[in-house]
Amino acid sequence: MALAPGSSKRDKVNRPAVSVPVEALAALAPKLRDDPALRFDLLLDHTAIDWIADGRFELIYHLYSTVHGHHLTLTTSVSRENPVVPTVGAVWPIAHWQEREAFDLMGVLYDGHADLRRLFLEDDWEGHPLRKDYKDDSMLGLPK
Amino acid sequence: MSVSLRTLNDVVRPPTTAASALATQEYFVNMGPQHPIAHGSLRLVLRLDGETVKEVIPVPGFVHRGIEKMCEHLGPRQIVHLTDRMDYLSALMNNWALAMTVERAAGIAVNERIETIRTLMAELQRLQSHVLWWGVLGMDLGAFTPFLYGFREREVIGEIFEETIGARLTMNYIQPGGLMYDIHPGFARKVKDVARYIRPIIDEYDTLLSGNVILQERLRNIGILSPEKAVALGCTGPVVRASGVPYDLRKVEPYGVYGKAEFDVVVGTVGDCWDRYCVRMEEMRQSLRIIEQLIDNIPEGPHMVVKYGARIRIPEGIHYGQVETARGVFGVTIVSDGKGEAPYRMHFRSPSFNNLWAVTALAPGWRIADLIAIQSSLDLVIPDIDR
Amino acid sequence: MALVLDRLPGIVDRFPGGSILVTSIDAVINWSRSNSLWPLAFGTKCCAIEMLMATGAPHQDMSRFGAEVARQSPRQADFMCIAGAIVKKMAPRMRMLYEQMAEPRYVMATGSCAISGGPFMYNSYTIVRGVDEVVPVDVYVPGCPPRPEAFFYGLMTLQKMIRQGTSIREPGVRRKPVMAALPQGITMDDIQGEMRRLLEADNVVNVAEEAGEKIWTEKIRIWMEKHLYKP
Amino acid sequence: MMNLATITSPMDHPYTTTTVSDRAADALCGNLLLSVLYMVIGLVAVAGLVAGLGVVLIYVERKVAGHMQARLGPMRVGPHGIFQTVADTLKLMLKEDIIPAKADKPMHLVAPMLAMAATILMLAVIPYSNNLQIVDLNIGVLYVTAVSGLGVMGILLGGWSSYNKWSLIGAMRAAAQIISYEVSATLALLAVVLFAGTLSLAGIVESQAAGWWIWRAPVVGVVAFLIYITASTAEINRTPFDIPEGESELTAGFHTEYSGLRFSFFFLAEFINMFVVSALAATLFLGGWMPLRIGQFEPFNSIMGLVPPSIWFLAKASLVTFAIMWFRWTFPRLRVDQLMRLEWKILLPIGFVNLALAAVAALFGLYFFSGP
Repeated sequence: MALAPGSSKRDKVNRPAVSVPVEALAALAPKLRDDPALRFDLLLDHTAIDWIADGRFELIYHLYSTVHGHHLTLTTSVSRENPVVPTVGAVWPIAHWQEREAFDLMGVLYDGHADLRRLFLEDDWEGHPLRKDYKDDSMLGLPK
Repeated sequence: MSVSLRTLNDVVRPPTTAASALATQEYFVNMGPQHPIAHGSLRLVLRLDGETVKEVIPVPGFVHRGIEKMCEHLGPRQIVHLTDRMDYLSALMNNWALAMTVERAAGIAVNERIETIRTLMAELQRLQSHVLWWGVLGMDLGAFTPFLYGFREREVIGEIFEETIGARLTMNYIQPGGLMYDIHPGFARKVKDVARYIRPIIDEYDTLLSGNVILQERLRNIGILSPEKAVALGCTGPVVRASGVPYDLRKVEPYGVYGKAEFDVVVGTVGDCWDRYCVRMEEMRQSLRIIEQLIDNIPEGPHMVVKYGARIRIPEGIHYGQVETARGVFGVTIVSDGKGEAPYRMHFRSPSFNNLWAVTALAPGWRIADLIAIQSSLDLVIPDIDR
Repeated sequence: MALVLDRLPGIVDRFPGGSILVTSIDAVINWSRSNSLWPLAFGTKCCAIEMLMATGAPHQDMSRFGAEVARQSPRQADFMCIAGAIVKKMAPRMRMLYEQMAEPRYVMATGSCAISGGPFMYNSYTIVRGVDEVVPVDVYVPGCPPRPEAFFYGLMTLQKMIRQGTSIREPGVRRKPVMAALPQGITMDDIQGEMRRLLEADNVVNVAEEAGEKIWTEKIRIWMEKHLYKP
Repeated sequence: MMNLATITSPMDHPYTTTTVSDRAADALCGNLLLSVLYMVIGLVAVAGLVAGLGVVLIYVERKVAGHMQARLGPMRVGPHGIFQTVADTLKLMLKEDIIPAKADKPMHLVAPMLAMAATILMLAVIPYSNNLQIVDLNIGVLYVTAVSGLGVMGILLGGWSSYNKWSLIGAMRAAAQIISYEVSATLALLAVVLFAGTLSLAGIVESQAAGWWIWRAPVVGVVAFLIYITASTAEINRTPFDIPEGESELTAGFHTEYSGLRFSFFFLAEFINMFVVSALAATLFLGGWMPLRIGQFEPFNSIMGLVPPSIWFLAKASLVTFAIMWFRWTFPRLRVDQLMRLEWKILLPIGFVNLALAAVAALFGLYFFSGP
């Protein structure tokens, strides 16, 4: 908590979880990795949730320390209108591709990402399919 | 703010002309999506200088079916069958990851019998997956015969699944709250027979392929992945263990009945392709060890603790669960808004997706043939990358 | 070689008894073609393990049929075994591979993903619901994934079809597809028609409306036109 | 046929090689019609031999592979699938022949012919039996090494003209590999030439009447044989040296863009090359059509002499062919730089030393069964 001002405990997560403001993320990430007491060196997973009712994206970083063997779930929120987040690719290189996936499917923009392009879909795909308001004529709903 | 979007065309720049008469010109080559090394459909754009690989640009997505979107419309029981179709070689372990996460979220306590059978099945599948990997590695390196030998043993293990589950590949067996079917009375005897059969077979594999000079030349000191790099690149499973990081969920945070079984975490020392090969070979033996310990004392009890067809409500919040599949950590993130059965958002952390990117760090500087060895030693399943 | 054969009936039919010659040559040609089916392994997903690998393995042994010579180059393959889901990104590539194959070429769609989209039919934004919207399919082998036995039944159905058919075909003209695991004579059209009738009769769902007047077919067509590589 | 026991000296040797070309030449002096007949017979025989050999070898390869891999191999077409390759050949002949739009058309058409021609030309000089040889050149060994180099032209042209990067990589690999390994193969052949004192293949076979060079020449014979087998396995692109068409790396290598008949030419050439290599190994090291003889142990020798020479030749060639097939289904593939290292740093030095030793041995007559 002391590492990032404005952070708070994220409730309703089945693991230790902290919610930080998006501005603090870039400074916090290297500390999480390098602090001798923390040493979160493995970014297990990164993804985004589209809370369309609140008008925000919630980003999740599942961290793990292979040194100490503890977990942390880091979350942060950005607005849906301007979803720009600093990249953590410099701290955890795997974030490079996990962020590309989140960009491709959710449309989160990563500031400072060197190679931000579509990962799974074609470059000329329209829209970001995992957003809740995504519409595609070729999608077929389940029959009632 | 400096967010610049790029396309593949920006990355694959046309080759520049040679700087001098003696310099060689680089060129781009597409490996895949339909290429024998792809093991499915993965596209690797290679920047080559003669035979030497300068850069690898993986382009996944040729089997991206949008499973995560589909999950937002399905209940937990229905999602189980989609997890089969990601890493189909670890189908049971994927089932388990989802079942475990749902159970922990919904507060369902499963009995010892279910956990033991799950563990047994998972280990059998790990064995099957590694056997298949061994064969495919042989084929990738040009020895076709190991491929067929590997499949011979895969069928032997597959018979157990067929008898118990009825499916050969997509199992849909481990359900939230228990198992689809109970095991049959001859299960224990059958598994013991297979374990007794497989053990000398793994030694036979060693004599057939491991001792071969050409194989060792092709694998030793190729694609060395240091422990720091492996962790930074998010590698898990045998890949990170071969680099010397003893990160095995079965030991680190035991689930199922792994806590009761005695087995060793196999770690490598160098982190090259040969270590990844040896780690998997030894893991087969460790899997056999676990199976042999557990098979004799499967406790009694029902095979399903939740009434079949009952709705499983996942409480509001973010639920994360993970298991160790044959390829690494398979994580499930269920985001529930507390309304209805279908999750609000579902995300899978697939081991192949995270292991794939090691290729971009390992292959540059090596030859095309080494790229094949490196990719084969990572043991990728493409639908697991694409989801 | 193929060029000469295409003109063969025109020359021979003028002579009395010419058809006997053509039929007996046909028999030999069909025998050779049906017994030498080299697959182009087009595996994308789980079916690839069962269809292209397990069938070649000792337990099932595809080599008994002479079909173990899996070619990686489409130029040398005889039939394309589509094993697994085809998504929009893959569809143009698959079409291209099909067009690179040399005549006579056959297509076998194995697994429900290839036949109809299978488990990914609904709510998927990338799936191609049936590869027959992209390439003409000769044999369908249903299953998820089909057992190797089903694959062999499909292979033998293909052999039977080749033997019954004439080797001299109009380009672009295809037989009605045959479902491998169904009795002879029942085609996909029958099944689709029956499904449509059933669903409409039950009034559970209006298929045409639900499917947006088959809008995805049109979508795929547009997608293919946009993305297919044209030399 | 005379009894072998009556041989007294190499001079009144019972085997007199009369080649097909000799007979044709003889006939040409006398009867024109007869000479034409001989030529037609020769042509038909070569065509039949090539087609038959290819079909049989491919069938055998698939069966051998099948049984080594715990399966059966072709079973459906004819009893035990013996007509499988017939069906394959027919089908390949009737398949559409595609020339890629951007391919270099003339070269694309010529390449498979060239590969095939090189192979067929090699068949001409092999002595199949004491009285069956197409032509007995007095520079037979030189001819073989020269003509086998033609095959690489076909591969190089095929890969170059296909307008496909994988084909080109495959062709470049093939060129580098074949040219390198030809050196070692030739060095191994030279050791035998030193002992036999002739370049004629028939002459080399006859020089082995007292014992095959593989063991008659002390140690150097075995070494030369091993070098020859290794180098020629590389020359014909078989596993573990099949990098030019390594399936998991280059899709199909230099013949990626070939279909139908032209592909079958490459396919056939590979298999007949395998036979040619085996036949040459049998001719040069294993006594060709000479029966197995043990020094002066006459009872044994006379029993061995009852077996017809052509059977001896076939048996030896088949044995070597089987060994090469065995390699294929056992070994992984070498990497391209390892391949070059094996040739230039291991095989070539050994080859040179071996040749020098062979020269010494031949000079001082240091070989077993030096003849009565």
